[in-house]
Amino acid sequence: MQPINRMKIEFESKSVNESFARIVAAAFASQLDPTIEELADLKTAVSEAVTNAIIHGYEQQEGLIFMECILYEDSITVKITDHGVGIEDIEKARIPAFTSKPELERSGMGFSIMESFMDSLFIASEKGAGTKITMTKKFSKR
Amino acid sequence: MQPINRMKIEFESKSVNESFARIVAAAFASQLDPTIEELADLKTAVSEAVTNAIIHGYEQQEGLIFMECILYEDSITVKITDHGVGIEDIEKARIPAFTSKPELERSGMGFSIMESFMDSLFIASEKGAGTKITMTKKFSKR
Amino acid sequence: MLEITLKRQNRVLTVYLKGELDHHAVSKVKETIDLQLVKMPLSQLILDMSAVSFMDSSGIGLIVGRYNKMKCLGGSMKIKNPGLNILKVLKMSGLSKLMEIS
Amino acid sequence: MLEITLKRQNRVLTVYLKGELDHHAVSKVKETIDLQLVKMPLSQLILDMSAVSFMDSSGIGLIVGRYNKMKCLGGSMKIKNPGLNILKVLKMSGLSKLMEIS
Ligand SMILES: Nc1ncnc2c1ncn2[C@@H]1O[C@H](COP(=O)(O)OP(=O)(O)O)[C@@H](O)[C@H]1O
Ligand SMILES: Nc1ncnc2c1ncn2[C@@H]1O[C@H](COP(=O)(O)OP(=O)(O)O)[C@@H](O)[C@H]1O
Repeated sequence: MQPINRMKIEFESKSVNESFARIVAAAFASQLDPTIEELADLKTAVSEAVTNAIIHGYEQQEGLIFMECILYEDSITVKITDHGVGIEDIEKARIPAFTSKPELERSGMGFSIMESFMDSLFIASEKGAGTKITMTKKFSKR
Repeated sequence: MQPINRMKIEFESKSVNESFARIVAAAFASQLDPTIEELADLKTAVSEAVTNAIIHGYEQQEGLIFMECILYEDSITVKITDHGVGIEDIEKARIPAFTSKPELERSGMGFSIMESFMDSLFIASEKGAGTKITMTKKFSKR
Repeated sequence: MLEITLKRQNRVLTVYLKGELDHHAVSKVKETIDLQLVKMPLSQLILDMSAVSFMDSSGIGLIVGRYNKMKCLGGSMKIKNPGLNILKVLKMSGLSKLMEIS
Repeated sequence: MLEITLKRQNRVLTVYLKGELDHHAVSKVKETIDLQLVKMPLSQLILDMSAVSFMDSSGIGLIVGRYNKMKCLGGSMKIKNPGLNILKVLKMSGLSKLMEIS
């Protein structure tokens, strides 16, 4: 399928940018006229991935986060990338309630939420190099 | 002065992205808690520059538009760049009501609006290479 | 998305716009109004902008274009109920000297 | 920006949150509540979420953390008035099995 629109953004790994990233993704997706619930799901998933890049990827230090959004006829693909520490064991990271940072009161539900709120979730990561999350959400035809 | 936050975005030269670019700039600027009027001014200026890139820079053909936003303590700098046709005579282009595309019902007021709604406006352009608009707006202390 | 609603009373056409009036939205408004102009003779075109939340110079171009057409046809044009931020753009472009804004 | 309002009645503390409850907002809420927990003994903590427009798993972490503290102190916790999208996150995280949501 041909993309009908796309954009790329990079921003600093600051927690104040979590809501900014959600607004950007939702504003772009709104070109497809999604329902309020679909838009809320997308915002939540984007928030999870961006928060992970900030907390886990860059361990709350400085760094750049990259987000790419690609619109198709009836779906959006969002890619969120950091050049942070990377994930050693992706299978383990995906287990619901698993977190490597319980001391920060993380719930370990981030990946579970991304998986259930989006239609597909791919995680590519390399220890010491970074992490790239690719998620797609279909929007209902109206 | 040290920037407190920054972001860079690139998107396609499609008119549907005019409103998207406005939302992105306004969402980022809102971190500084500007007034509603200041935010409206910023949105209008961004809209002018992005529309110009689409209509004049890329003459409504495909192309990429780049926007960079830099936040300082009490101001935002926005840079909007296209790799389009460029401007031959910048002095002439800045004259209120001058437009090279009257057949498209352009009013020629774009640069005048950017100048009056923002606190500074720089235009860098090279024939055949593209155009870069740099605008700054100060936000009132509250 | 910009919504356009038309109301015609005798030779007066009122166009109600709702949403954001930028370059993306302008062409549809232009087409819609110009189609009316060829359909029946009009003495006045009223643009009601009470529900326009955003306008940039593309809107100015649209208004000036319709103003010129109405003048050619021997009619007039006026603008109604612009919000504060819209009024700012109208004034800065000198449109407030060209036609009635109320 | 997230707004936090506290109401204390006897040994029940109600925390009203307004805005978006994400990782950025969580630390202030945590500090505010935990300060109350050390001030005076509490039998119940109520989180009123009627004005929370967004919540992700950082909010879940916050709630579980406060739930565990209340349990340690021999008290309980409940959640009130979450909107539909908030409820979806609460349910998917299994929180609805841990405490009362009404
Ligand atoms: N961008 C990332 N970089 C490095 N590690 C990550 C990243 N995202 C997730 N992880 C790892 O995967 C684990 C599970 O993530 P998640 O399900 O979102 O839960 P949480 O963020 O609550 O820990 C994290 O605890 C962390 O160890
Ligand atoms: N990004 C651009 N690339 C090429 N030419 C431009 C660009 N922006 C502005 N111009 C030139 O400057 C002129 C004046 O621009 P402006 O004041 O915005 O009015 P308008 O867009 O209504 O023509 C345009 O008509 C065009 O010739």
